[in-house]
Amino acid sequence: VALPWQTIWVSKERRSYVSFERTFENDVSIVLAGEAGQGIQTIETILARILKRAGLYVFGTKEYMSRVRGGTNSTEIRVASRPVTAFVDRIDLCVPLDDKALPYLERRLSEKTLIVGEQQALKSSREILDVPFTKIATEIGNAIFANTVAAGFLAGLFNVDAAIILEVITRIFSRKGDEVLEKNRQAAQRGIDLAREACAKYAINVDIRKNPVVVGQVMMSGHDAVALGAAAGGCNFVASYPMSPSTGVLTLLAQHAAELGIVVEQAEDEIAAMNMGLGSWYAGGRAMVTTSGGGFALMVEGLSLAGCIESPMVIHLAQRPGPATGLPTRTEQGDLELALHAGHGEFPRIIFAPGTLQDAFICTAKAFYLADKYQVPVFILTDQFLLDSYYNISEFPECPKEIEHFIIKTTSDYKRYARAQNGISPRGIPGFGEGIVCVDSDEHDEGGYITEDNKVRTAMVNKRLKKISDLGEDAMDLELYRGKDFKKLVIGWGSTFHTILEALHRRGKSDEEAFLFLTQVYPLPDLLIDYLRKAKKVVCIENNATGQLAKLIRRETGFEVHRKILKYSGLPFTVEELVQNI
Amino acid sequence: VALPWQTIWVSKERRSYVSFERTFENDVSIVLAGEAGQGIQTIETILARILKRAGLYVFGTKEYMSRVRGGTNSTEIRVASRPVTAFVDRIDLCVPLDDKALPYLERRLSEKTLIVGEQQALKSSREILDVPFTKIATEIGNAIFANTVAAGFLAGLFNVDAAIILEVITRIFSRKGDEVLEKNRQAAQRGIDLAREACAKYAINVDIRKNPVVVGQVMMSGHDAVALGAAAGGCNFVASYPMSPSTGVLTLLAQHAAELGIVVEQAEDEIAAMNMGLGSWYAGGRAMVTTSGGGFALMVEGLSLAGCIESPMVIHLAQRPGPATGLPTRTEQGDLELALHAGHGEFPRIIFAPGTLQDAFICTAKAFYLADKYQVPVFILTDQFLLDSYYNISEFPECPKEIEHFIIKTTSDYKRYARAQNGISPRGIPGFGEGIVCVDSDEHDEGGYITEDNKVRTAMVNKRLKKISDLGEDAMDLELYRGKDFKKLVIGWGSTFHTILEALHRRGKSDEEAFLFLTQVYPLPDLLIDYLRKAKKVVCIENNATGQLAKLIRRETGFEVHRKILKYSGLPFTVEELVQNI
Amino acid sequence: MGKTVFDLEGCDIAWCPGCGNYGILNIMKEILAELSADPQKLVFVSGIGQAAKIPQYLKCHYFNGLHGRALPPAVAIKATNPELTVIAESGDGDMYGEGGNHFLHTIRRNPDITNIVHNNMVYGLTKGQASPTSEKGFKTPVQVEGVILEPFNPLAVAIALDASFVARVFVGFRDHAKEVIKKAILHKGYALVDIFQPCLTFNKINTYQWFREHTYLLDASHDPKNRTRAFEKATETEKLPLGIFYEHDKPAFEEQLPVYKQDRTSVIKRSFRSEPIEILIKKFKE
Amino acid sequence: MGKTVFDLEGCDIAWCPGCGNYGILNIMKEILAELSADPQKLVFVSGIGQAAKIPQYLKCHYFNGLHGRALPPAVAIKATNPELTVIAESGDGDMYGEGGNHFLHTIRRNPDITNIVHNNMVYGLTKGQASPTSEKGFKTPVQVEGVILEPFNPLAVAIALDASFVARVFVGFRDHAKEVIKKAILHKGYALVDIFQPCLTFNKINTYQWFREHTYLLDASHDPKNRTRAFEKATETEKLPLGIFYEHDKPAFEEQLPVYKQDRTSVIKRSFRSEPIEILIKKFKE
Ligand SMILES: Cc1ncc(C[n+]2csc(CCOP(=O)(O)OP(=O)(O)O)c2C)c(N)n1
Ligand SMILES: Cc1ncc(C[n+]2csc(CCOP(=O)(O)OP(=O)(O)O)c2C)c(N)n1
Ligand code: SF4
Ligand code: SF4
Ligand SMILES: [Mg+2]
Ligand SMILES: [Mg+2]
Repeated sequence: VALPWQTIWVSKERRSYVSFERTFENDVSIVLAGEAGQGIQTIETILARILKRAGLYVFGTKEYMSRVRGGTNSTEIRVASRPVTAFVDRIDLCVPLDDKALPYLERRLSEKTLIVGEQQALKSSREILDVPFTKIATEIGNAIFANTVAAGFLAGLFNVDAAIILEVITRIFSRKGDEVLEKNRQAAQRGIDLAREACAKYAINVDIRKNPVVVGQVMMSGHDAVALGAAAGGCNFVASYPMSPSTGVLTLLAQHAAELGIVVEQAEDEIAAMNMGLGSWYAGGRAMVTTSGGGFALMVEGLSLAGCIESPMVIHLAQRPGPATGLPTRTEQGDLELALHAGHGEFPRIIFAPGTLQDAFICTAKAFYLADKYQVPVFILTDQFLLDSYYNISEFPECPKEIEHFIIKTTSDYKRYARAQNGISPRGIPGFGEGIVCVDSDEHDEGGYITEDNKVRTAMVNKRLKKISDLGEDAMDLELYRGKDFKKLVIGWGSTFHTILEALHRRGKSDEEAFLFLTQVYPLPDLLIDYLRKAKKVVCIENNATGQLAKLIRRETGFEVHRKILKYSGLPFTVEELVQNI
Repeated sequence: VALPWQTIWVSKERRSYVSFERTFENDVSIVLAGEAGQGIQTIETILARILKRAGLYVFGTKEYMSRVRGGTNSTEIRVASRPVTAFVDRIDLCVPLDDKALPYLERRLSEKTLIVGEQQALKSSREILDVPFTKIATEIGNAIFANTVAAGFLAGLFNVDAAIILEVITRIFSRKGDEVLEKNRQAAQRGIDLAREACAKYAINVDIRKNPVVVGQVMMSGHDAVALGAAAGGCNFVASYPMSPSTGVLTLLAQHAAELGIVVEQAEDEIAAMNMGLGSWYAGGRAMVTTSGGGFALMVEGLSLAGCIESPMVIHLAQRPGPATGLPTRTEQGDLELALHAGHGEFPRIIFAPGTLQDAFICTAKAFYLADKYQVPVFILTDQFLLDSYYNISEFPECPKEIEHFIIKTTSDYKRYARAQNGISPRGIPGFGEGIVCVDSDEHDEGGYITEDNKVRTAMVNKRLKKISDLGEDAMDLELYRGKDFKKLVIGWGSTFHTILEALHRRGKSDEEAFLFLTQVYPLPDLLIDYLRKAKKVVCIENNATGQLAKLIRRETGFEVHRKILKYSGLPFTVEELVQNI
Repeated sequence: MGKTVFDLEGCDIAWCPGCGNYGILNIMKEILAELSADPQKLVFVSGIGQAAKIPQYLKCHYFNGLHGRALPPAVAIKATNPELTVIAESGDGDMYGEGGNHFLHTIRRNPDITNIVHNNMVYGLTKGQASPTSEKGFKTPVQVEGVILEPFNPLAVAIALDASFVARVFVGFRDHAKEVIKKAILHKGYALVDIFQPCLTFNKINTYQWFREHTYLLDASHDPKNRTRAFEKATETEKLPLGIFYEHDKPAFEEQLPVYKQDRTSVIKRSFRSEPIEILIKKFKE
Repeated sequence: MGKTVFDLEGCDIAWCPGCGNYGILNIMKEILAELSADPQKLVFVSGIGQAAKIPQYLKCHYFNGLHGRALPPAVAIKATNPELTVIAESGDGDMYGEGGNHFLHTIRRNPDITNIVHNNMVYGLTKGQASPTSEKGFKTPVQVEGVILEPFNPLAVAIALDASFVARVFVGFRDHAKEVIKKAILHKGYALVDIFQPCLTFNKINTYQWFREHTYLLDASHDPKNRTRAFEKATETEKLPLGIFYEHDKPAFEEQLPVYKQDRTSVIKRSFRSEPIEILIKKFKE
């Protein structure tokens, strides 16, 4: 059967545009920092949209505390003349919103950093380009407009046309009524004027070439990419329980439930969510759960049920640092082994760990296809860093026009677990056809009825384990970047993708060093071992403490990576530290 | 600190008595089969106690369906002049209790099998030594006495003195009142008389030397050994939810809760059980949960909590075939990987998989000691086969007279997670000392308070992971059996121990073949790799479908075993199939 | 009993002879036949336990899931395909013990499903431990000195949660039980029927005889619209009332879901449309 | 408020300015001081959420466990060392949502602990989704068209389970709240206090003002021994009554446990004895 939408899975060229040669002028990193609820997010949203609209490449990511007000959070926005997609340590333009922000960012500030803010509030001895955002806002009528003043100011520094800035401001605030809109336009204009003034006065020169192709590009976050990927995979049922950093996906789908045709339900707990998901697939739905490690821990029994009844299931597992509650709003790649082994008893599963936003979209959509086709649970393993990052995407994958289903119309002699060469019995659903559809968490015979026959048992185990022994065309390929004649091979999976790639580019040893990226973490691609053997030195980079992928690779191939670069502080790798450590 | 009871962990000689050279006469396998609730268990209990009392070595095990009445179950009792501890396929004496029993056992019957039963009820064309148990029982007054008649008869076949038989009958039935006792004595006597008659008439000759040392030996099941091991480990809190095959441990401890000083509570679900256990350790208790795979799946989040708050925990994980409900009353070694990786985030654990009843006792007791000392969760991985098997034990480990505690009296500046060289901070409990004891599922500082400081986070991860990096003396050694100059090395873990060992004995190639047994499955013993490398051929035997230990070995050492012998029908290995397949 | 389309030929029933479950099985088959339920549109959802085996012995679609987890799939099946009739049936341990949280929150949702609970006041399949409904003092191998927990009162809790249909029957009062269960199935919204079901093997206290002596039928004077009265009846312990305690109308869960508010077509009957997704993607270009 | 031994110096409180949690924190410190509670014998147990952070801001022993799982460790702590005073305190989502099953069965046990629930009718920490107590129609980023589930009624459910102490207060009525919580702590057995606690950030409906207008204090005419009356009061919705709804004596869980029936010494104070184990082992020799 031809899958019109399969074309979107292919093409490794989609990342070839990523090139990191640049001068300081072409790549500026802005960091906003302040208390939760103080307005970082408002400034960020306005600013990022303006910059993209102006034709600048934008990447944003944030790190924040598990609290609603107070504390200290920060957001990085990288602005460049070429695609930027990775987190850097360096701060070019620092915008502290309170007096705790500068001490907090201390380590990341250099002599080149330009600090912009309200001198008085900052109580710092550093040189600060004093811009009285709040004072101006109050003049306009309310301190609340300070965020717009700031956004206007920052956009002004980047030489964005006032018209563009006001266009975006209008788009954002038009729903809020004429007065609010008008005030915000004023605020933005005041910010722009201040910026022009400052640039002139202090000879501040931000020189980044603008590129008209950026203007019409998609700019979205990992949350958006996963949620839209689910929709594109034909998802029509989501049951979940809120948990950072997985909630964004639930929220986006809830917001569009009616138009997308999705039953969205906040379950009483994660156990219910998982079991609801299985019920939905049983009835013919295409269900997903979105959760984090602790919530997924509660779904482990349900996962085993999926294994036993051979139900498709899609699990978005948004990782955060554990164990237990850990660091709710931070990032880590600590749950690969859990995803791999969750569930009592033995049954197959597929695990994807997208590294880019395109991949997040594609993997999630594809997860539904594979879950349905192979009747197995499929994981999308993301993490806070991937989900909370956004950037503009040169070629956003096309949404499939059609979806291939693997549900059959049953005949009256239908048996849910009929013997099948490849282990995959045709899947019927109640009410579609003449047959009855019986699924059982006990070991069962072909008809789905309880059995204790040990021959049937053995056959059923074999059948289940066989299902993904050949994914064939459906497998996600390994991706090799840079020199084919590498000596050093760097391996990565999931959200570290862009950071590793940029670090390797910066190191510049393109002939000696290559990057092998795994989107499909399990089953491990067959070709993997050939690459590993070819390298003189294999370095595995993981955002966890024990090197879970490295362990998996050794288990499956016997190959022990030569070095692991691990980080488990709750923060993602920065390009700089990888440049240094690889 | 000297541990007076540590002596019980040592001594590999404890198994040296196991020798499997024997003639048919010295080793008889009785199999009782019939419906659930038909009396197999009554006959078995009486018979096994009589035989042991008479000085015969006894091993018993059963396989049964997940139902309370009906179906077909069977029990094997091996009776020998030397220790027997493993499951054989062969049936010497077959006692079918209904007409489904013989067809059910068909495959295991040979020409040598003597079938004893009530001809009429069995509706079989086979030659059956017809003994009208029920008729005689009815003569005595009630069909219910048929079981005692049968037990008396079988004991009679083994030439057990009538006095011994009646002594045991009296011990068993004396609580039931004089009349019941008297009737049972009559029933037994009638059985004995019939046996004498039959032996004389048909020249049936069961010739097994009796050994007076057996008489006073302990005979218990895996359930008993684990439960008593818990008591010997100082367990004083058990919260669990019933689940086959783990319930026996809960039941035994509940039965003796008052005298053993144990809080025993049936929790509302396994989540509660696990979290109760952690609460109890926090308050100074020594808690255990007993569960099976599906129940443990629900404890996965709680396990991660143990990891985070560095709580000791003892988990008896009684395996049964999965996934999901699977085969509730059958056996499998399918949850090693789950035990190994359960819990989101990264934290250490210890996993024991006892192979003998002595080990089951020792490991369970030791689990409390290690959990307390290292502040980690410790697993005892058993399965239905180990738990439902019993035999007489020549040297039952001594119960410790004292228990070493690792709880400190706190001072007012007490910090629960104070920095410590080996990662293990002294553990205080509320109400003992001046300090306050704060534990938190969020990442925390030394005092136990929430922190998001990424340096503290990294230090805490390191601290947690360090704890079991050196178990030193406390580690359970590898055990090597038979030829030191082996070419073929057979590896096993858990309940397969006796079956593998007997199979190797029967194969007789003691110079070429050796058996390496792991009681401590994780962390893998350091010496393991040396043994593996020494062998020409390494064969891993596991009662599961994917070779989970083999995978773990490869992950940890890179070594790939040459062959796996796997069984996952829900039944344990038999000696015969291993003799053939090794 | 005559033959019904729900009879399943040649199945080996795993219950003990005389178990109350047989009576429930027969009642269910008869009711479904009498209601002319379409077997193609009928789904049983159960958990694990003796009671939970019931769908194995009926000719019907079933989802025999995990212990304690019958309700979440039942809710999801109904929401995914509202054309199906969904019966979630299991034991007291399953529904009120392991599954207690789903019991609470499913009632709050009020999906149009029927929830039938075989209440034998014991864990049958695992051989006789106390269940949430076991009476105080009930001795078991685990509750050696007798149960010390307050028995769970499913009716009172359901009424406290404002369930739209709350009833109790005794399998031994066959006609009454049939009548009530029929109404429960016909009721639009969540309907709870707690069925007293003697377990011959593990509950020697709450026998057929005991239930006959310790229950009575609610009469016409009981107004099932009155929540406080219903609660009062539900908390009686001297003799346990049987019948419909509480019944009222409220919109079903499925009807209120945003996805079904404008368009009643089940989500599985809707064909995939890329436009709304493309429109959303387009928004991210702004 | 004066200083108390429970004040924790220099802690950085993560709540939003104006949050109702501050009021509860102060009330708790005062009550504990007024009751001369021994800080060495006092343990707070909480789950995860904004409310659940409360023990972090008090000088006390605490077990800050998993989301939804405060009650099981609380029960176990009390049973392991009955000399401790145990307060299980958390949010509405934690106790009634994720932790619903423990809520049910802990009440059935009647351990001598106090269960305090900060009820802000919303999930605060995860930024504003509906909680089980959110009112119908309450709009959130997930419940986009408003909540469609019946709000969970913790009081009615607790009364249905025959909880031995059931109360509700509003943090804004400080003196009343203090008086009731004090009684709850002094009550022997399980005591539930549901506290209305405005969440300024995510619940713009149920504000201080709203609670003031929509609540009233139960007066002396209410007889807290009358279960049906208590239930009736608990199901009032026009205006929400505050006070002690239901209160009666029954033996606590710990007292009835076989291990404590003969010997009241906490299990942790008993020294290990090998004899009973040896006796048991000996039985296996017969
Ligand atoms: C997670 C989990 N825990 C425990 C079990 C074991 N188990 C199976 S049935 C059952 C209780 C059955 O009691 P009930 O629901 O009252 O049904 P009954 O057998 O009495 O009809 C239990 C505890 C299980 N299958 N899964
Ligand atoms: C197993 C699990 N699921 C989800 C979460 C995420 N989570 C943390 S707090 C919370 C809800 C908090 O609501 P509530 O208990 O009402 O407390 P509040 O913040 O409103 O005080 C959730 C869903 C979690 N920590 N663990
Ligand atoms: S154990 Fe009880 S409930 Fe189960 S089948 Fe037997 S009589 Fe029925
Ligand atoms: S979010 Fe609400 S509950 Fe949480 S601290 Fe802020 S005001 Fe309080
Ligand atoms: Mg039951
Ligand atoms: Mg809340």
